[in-house]
Amino acid sequence: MSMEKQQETKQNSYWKSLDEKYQTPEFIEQAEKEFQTSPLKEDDDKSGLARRQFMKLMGASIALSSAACVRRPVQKIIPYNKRPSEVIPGIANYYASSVHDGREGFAVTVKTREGRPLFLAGNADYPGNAQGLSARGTSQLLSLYDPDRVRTPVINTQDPKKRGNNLPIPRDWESLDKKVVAQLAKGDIRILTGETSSPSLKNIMNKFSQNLGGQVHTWTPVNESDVLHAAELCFGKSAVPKYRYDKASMIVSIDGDFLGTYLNPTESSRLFAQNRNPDGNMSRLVSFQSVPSLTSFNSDDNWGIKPSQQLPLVLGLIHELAFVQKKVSAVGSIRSLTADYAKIYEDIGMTHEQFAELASELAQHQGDSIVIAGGLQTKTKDSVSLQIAVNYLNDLLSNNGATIQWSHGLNAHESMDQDFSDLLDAINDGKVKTLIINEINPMYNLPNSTEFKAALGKVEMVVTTNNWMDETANLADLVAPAGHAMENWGDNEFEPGLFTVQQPTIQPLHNTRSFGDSLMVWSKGAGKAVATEETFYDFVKNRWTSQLGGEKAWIDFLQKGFQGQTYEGTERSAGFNTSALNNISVQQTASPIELSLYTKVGMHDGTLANVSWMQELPDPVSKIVWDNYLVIAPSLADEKDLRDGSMVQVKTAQHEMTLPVYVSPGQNHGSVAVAIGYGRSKGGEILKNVGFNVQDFIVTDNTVFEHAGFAVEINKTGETYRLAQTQGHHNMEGRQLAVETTKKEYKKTNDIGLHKHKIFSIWNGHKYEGHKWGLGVDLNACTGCSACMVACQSENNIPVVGKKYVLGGREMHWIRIDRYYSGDEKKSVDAIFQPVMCQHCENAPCETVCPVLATVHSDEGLNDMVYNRCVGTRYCSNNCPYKVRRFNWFYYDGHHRKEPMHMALNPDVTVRTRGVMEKCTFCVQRIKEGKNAAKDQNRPLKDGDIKTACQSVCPTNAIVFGDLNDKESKVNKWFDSQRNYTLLEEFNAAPRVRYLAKIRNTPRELGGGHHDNGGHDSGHGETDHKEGH
Amino acid sequence: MAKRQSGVAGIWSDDEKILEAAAKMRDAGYKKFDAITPFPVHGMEEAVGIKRSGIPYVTFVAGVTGCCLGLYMQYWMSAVSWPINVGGKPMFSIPAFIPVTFEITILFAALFSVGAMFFLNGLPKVDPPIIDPDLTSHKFALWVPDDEVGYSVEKVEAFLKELGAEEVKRMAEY
Amino acid sequence: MFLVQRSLKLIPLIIIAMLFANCEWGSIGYNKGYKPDQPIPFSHKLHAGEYKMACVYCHTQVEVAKHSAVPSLNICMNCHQVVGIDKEPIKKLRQKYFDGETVNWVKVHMLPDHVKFNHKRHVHRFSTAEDRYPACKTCHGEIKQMDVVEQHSSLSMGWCVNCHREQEPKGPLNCSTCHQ
Amino acid sequence: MMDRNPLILGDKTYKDITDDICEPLETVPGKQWMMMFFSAKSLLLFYLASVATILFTGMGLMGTNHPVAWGTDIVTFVFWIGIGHAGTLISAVLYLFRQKWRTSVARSAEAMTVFAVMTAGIFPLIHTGRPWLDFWLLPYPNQRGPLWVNFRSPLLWDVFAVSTYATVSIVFWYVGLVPDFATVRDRAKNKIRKKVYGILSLGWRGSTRNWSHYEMVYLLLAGLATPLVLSVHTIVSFDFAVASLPGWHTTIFPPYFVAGAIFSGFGMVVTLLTLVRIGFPKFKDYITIDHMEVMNKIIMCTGLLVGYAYCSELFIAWYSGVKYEQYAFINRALGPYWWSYWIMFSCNVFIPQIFWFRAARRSIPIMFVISIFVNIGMWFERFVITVTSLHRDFLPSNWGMYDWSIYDAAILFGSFGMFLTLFLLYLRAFPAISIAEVKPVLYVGKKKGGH
Repeated sequence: MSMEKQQETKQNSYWKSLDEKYQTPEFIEQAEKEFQTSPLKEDDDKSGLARRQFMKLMGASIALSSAACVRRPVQKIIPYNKRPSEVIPGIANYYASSVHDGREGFAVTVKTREGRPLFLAGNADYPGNAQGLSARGTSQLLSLYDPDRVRTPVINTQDPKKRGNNLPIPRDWESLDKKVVAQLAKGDIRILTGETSSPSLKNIMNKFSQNLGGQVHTWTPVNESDVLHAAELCFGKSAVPKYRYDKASMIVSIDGDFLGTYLNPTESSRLFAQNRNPDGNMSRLVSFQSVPSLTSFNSDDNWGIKPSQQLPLVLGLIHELAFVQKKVSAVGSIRSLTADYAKIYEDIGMTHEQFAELASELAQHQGDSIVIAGGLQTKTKDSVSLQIAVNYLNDLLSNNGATIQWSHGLNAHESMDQDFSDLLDAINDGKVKTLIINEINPMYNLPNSTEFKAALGKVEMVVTTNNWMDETANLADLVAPAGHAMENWGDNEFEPGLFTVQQPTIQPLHNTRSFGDSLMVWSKGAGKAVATEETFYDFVKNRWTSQLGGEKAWIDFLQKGFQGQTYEGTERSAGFNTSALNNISVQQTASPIELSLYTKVGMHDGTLANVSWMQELPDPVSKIVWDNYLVIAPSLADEKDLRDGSMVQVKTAQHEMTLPVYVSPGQNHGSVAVAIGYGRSKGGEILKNVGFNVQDFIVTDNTVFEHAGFAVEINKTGETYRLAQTQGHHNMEGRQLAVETTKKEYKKTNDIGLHKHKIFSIWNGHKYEGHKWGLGVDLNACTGCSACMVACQSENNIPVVGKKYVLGGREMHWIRIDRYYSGDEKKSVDAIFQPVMCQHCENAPCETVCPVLATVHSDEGLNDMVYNRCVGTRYCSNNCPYKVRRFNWFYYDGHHRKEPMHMALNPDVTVRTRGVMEKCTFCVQRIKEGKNAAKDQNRPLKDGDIKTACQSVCPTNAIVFGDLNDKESKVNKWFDSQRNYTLLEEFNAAPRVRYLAKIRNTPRELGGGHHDNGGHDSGHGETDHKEGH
Repeated sequence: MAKRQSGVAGIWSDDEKILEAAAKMRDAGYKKFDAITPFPVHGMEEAVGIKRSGIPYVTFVAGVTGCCLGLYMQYWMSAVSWPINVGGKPMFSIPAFIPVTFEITILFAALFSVGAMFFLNGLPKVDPPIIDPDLTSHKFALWVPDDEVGYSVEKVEAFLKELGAEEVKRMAEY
Repeated sequence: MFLVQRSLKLIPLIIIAMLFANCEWGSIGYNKGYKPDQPIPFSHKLHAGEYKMACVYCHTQVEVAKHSAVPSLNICMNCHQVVGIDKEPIKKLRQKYFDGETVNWVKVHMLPDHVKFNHKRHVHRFSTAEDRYPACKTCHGEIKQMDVVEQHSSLSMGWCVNCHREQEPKGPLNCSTCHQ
Repeated sequence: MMDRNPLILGDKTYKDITDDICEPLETVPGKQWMMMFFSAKSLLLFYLASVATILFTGMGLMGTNHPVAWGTDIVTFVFWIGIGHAGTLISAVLYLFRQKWRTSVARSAEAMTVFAVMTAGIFPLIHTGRPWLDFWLLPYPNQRGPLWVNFRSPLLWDVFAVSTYATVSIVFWYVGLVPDFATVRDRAKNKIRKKVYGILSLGWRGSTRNWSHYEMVYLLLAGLATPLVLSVHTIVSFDFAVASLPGWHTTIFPPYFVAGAIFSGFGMVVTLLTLVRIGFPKFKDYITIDHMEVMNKIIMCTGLLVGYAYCSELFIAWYSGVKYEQYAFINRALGPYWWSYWIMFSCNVFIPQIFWFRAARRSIPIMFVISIFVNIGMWFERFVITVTSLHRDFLPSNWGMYDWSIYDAAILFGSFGMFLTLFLLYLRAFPAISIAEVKPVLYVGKKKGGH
């Protein structure tokens, strides 16, 4: 392998040169061997049998080594040929970049070691997501290293008559390009692309279609067609607004799950949390949900509704506000419509007082409230009407322009179902000869009824850039893998005027080429070059150099990672066009039971289905992993005699299938829902046989594809199915665990109504003179988004165990998010999230019982876990009242890490072998790194120098870590807060983790309080799924 | 008692009779004779004239030693050699060290007692000569070694017969 | 006969005594004295000893990173572009370099993967920027006199810990100091 | 009462006793024994295969999981350790109390102790995640600093207690066997046999001086074994009582465990001795129905003690006012594992009450069945303590169920293979009744009664 040659050709960029040495897999391997030996070495032989052999040999070698001075096997050190100056083995480099998780775009900092990305966190300076990064964003890392990715360009050999029975043949780019170029000459080109926010790529795509005679269609399975249509009608401009939750004091969500899955949940969570300070300004969130979601669980009050009640509810609210309370003035013409729904509150179980109170609260907060609806759950027949009504309601409340920025909205929400339908029509009319599908998977995401497969058969050549041999790629003639975003150059504009750079942090692992590059090569081959530059990188760079004015500004852009600002001013009111109201019509008829499709926080539309972290991420709402299921209300379950895991026949007009049931409090009796994104059939090893494909329920006849409000029949089949749930019991049983109180109570008494215990010790205890680490968790800020879990998994090499073992109670997450319900589950419940990690107790019960001193205290108060000393008695786990310890029942990493997935392992954290206990270490490797950095710079450690992995991605800053001996540290202030409490204080393990109680901004009494100290027994025993086995 | 001697043995088949015989023998001034029985015959010790065994002293000393050693070992390992903060407990956590101290006490006492018994009884012996195989089953013997006071084979033989021995054996080595 | 019996009882005692006396505790099962042949017979005695090259000339990152790192080939080539190019081993080295390959050195000091040793910290503690050798010597021995590098210390945990205990300034004795 | 009934039936002489007891050692085993032996051995091989599979693949094959980190291994460990206690109790405690009837059953009970402790000892070893490193539990000088062990951990106490107990039990048993080995040696016709038993007997002679030291040591060992046997199960109970889990952290555990151990041990002794009586009809004269009756009385009595402990636990849980503790006990009785609690309660407390009837106490079939129930009940007692306490503890979010797998069943039943194989071999190789101890009580309760 000639390095010189490669250097010559690649000497085009400062950044790319970083990865010079990683051109070849051999080199990656070599670097691995030198610096991070264990997982690779021991994995020499991939088969399970060999692994067992290894154990035997290991046993033997122990015997030998104690007998005499036996030599160990020879290891090799393989130095660089020429070490790139930026790479110092053992020292991490950080790069600013950006990723899009399929729902939301993020500016990120990527940590790399020896040239391989290891950890993603939000770019703290970026005004959008800031440090926050969603679970899906973090897991982009694992998707980069996915062993099932397409590794070369592929030519499918297929019989045109029998599409689908094809054999992928790996080819080189030249032969693929030749085929494409020849085909492009025929014209009639269409590009079907997913949501893209890259101005450069858009530019290239548009030029490409202009130059070669084509058209670009933008479509993603989870899109905002309804919002765009409604905006067009209401404001004359198709746009998706940005909601400013930080400026809103009153938020009403009608299935708008802005904290979990709708629009930009991470940024929204951040903004939302900013205005939820119990000691200062605290907004109020009321949720009406047809599917329980993070938003409904974080709300101060919530009501279960049916999809068919969404629009009537908004109309009813308008009626109450404008015509009953007369707090706002609406156009009179609408009265005839709204009057029909004046009593909608009865249908959803509210009293008129409650409804009127809600309306008057909104009226009080004119200009600083938000009414939001959206997401798949609202895509009923009336979705556009709903959006118009919501827009109108916001307009009446003067929110448009104030808390809802229409002119400074969100980018990358441009795709429309109409656009796709247009494409489909064009294909069916025979107007499309070449179809280029860019990184979307319509074959999976569309129902059979769309007959997309048949349409593909009518296209002469289908080219796709998908990175997996997924459902769509299998039907394509050519697969031109575009590679992962972390391998490619690019730029993004997630918000108008706020640009981020996407710089690669690793050379492409496989023989892939970015979509931009492909378009440039093809257009050039066809003689109609879209750009003068050689590569897409040059194009991006030139574009930005000229835009920013010079090379230096470009380098600054790369270092900073973004350009521009978010809009902070107040917009002029958007000018609601009341004629849009004429488009409101209520077509959705109420049915006894209505089905909605929804997206889950982890799985979204299914694009990350092959990322095991996402499959094993407990859904924040249900805590179920590796599955989707029909969410039904407890009362419906009683009525139909269903329990978690009962199989039911679900029948709509469109489709019929059997699904397992999950009984969720907070669900309306007449509403059932099932998540999309599961039941994938092709595209990797992990996604196979996971969950159920429910895409066939979608109705694609309308302008906006219908996802919700289907009249549905549910019949018990009598079979059962095992759902793997990581939390088995959802009721606090009257214990003082996740503490909450109402704002009213808190303001009055200035405390959180904690039952305190007298605690004493018979001796003085150890002193911690130097550092004394502590961690605070603010339950009021935590939304349960689960980003911390994946960040922890990524940082600490935590294995994924699979559904079978989660069922057996063997999930490995070091930080888990406990979710408890309180209140009457048959009506509406309050949910509370509580992240629990190792509490690093000063009187650690686990340490006392370990016979071999494998877990002991450090002089900084850390509860050290020494994997190599552990013999695995598991006594520590028994004696841990928080049950935060995890045991390696098998040699997980030996099983699961296929090449190149082992490259995602953090070399600073030991990979645990089988038979040892592990747990949260407060990211001790980061503590040491922070202390080392301070020592190198000859300065004392500053508060904030050290951030744990969970803290570093938390969008709402719900976790803070620091030195308790530092009086000024933030964590010390939290520990002194009135809201602070210790989990199981009376146990006197003296944890170094403290929680800040949640404050609910609601006028009512809480359903099940911690402060009534017992008695509250709203049993949710029926859904003890984990226990059911 | 280790060295092998010649001597004379008389054999009985009834434990009560041999008990009487042994008493008479002692009364007759015999000092070093011994009884060989298949089971501990009640009263034989007095009859033969043996003092109470001294093993309890060994047991006591061993027990006390074990106790001190056990406690010291734990103290040294936990608080001196490498003091480690375990669960916020003092380095020298006396209550937690009691069980192991106790066990080591018992272990020392038991092993040293048995060791002392083996030592005092001269066990183990390799292939010792036997007077009669039935002496471990249903017969009883009085054994007079050659260093007995006023020992003479004939005299002892005669005396044993007089005492009612069913059989009298001369042993070259026992 | 009897003496034989008694001496039988001593056997276990003898075995235990032998265990203690035979091998020094720090070296059983460890690689002290390990001195493998290297693919290229690089001599520290020559480079560091006779030519008095500073350790950090080649081990460039030992002051800044936890790994000391075997130098990349371009560092060798700083001199061996011109020096000693007629010698067999150096020819081999140059061949490797120009072919874009590298040298597979045999690892002498092998720490298990669960031990995280930080060269930077130790180097700074035990030496000054002028001369790093005292720090190197502490663990690696008189490298300047070794033709072939051998493992000078046992590298057992006890060896590490005793230094942390006794050597001033004392090092931390937390488990997480080395295991994370 | 014991004086009225003879301890040994039939008109026996000392020689008859020797002949009777040595007979199994000197005859070719019958078909019945062979069949039992080979089934036990097959079970043992199955056990070894299961253990090997678990060792090579990982602890994950067993049912232990996140909340329930201790399962079948520990349950069965405590079960076997408990079984072991009756042997030492019969041989040591009853010796101290001068209970003469113990002589007929002491040997087998001690053998049972030794084998049960051996069987038990394997479980904590294979229950660890990395059994090949179990030797780290011993405080031996090492190259790690040296790094010692944590003497605060009940598991380490266990190491000392169980190994001391095993050592002392074996020594005690062996010391008792020495004169009997001499008997067998002297009867041996075969040279090899003579040699083997000669070595085992250590050259025992039987002089009064020997007997004098011997009896003193036996008394001392009995005196040492008695607190030891109590301490061992106390320390085993500390594994639970010292931990902080609701349902474990109780002061009643030491006496409760000891009572349970005696209870289960006698259950097992009765099971085995009824089988011995069937297998070796001649032993019926030595292990008489009176012996069995006495043991049944002890079972009934300790059953009541255990029942008292169960009730006391419930009462204290309620009285403590600690909601975690209260919940733990409500959960035991009414939670998802209610069945195990009620199996435990009925097998251990209710069923043995049949022994209030003299006819039941003296009926071999009834006592056999009940002793089996007692063993089942006692296994479930440990299951209840271990699993139901762990499966629902402080934070409801962690609650879960034990994930019972076929490997749990395999090693539970397989361990009986090991125990029975050893016991059956013992019956053929060792005098199953103490010859030297039985002879002095030959005339107890008989007319000739000279003692």
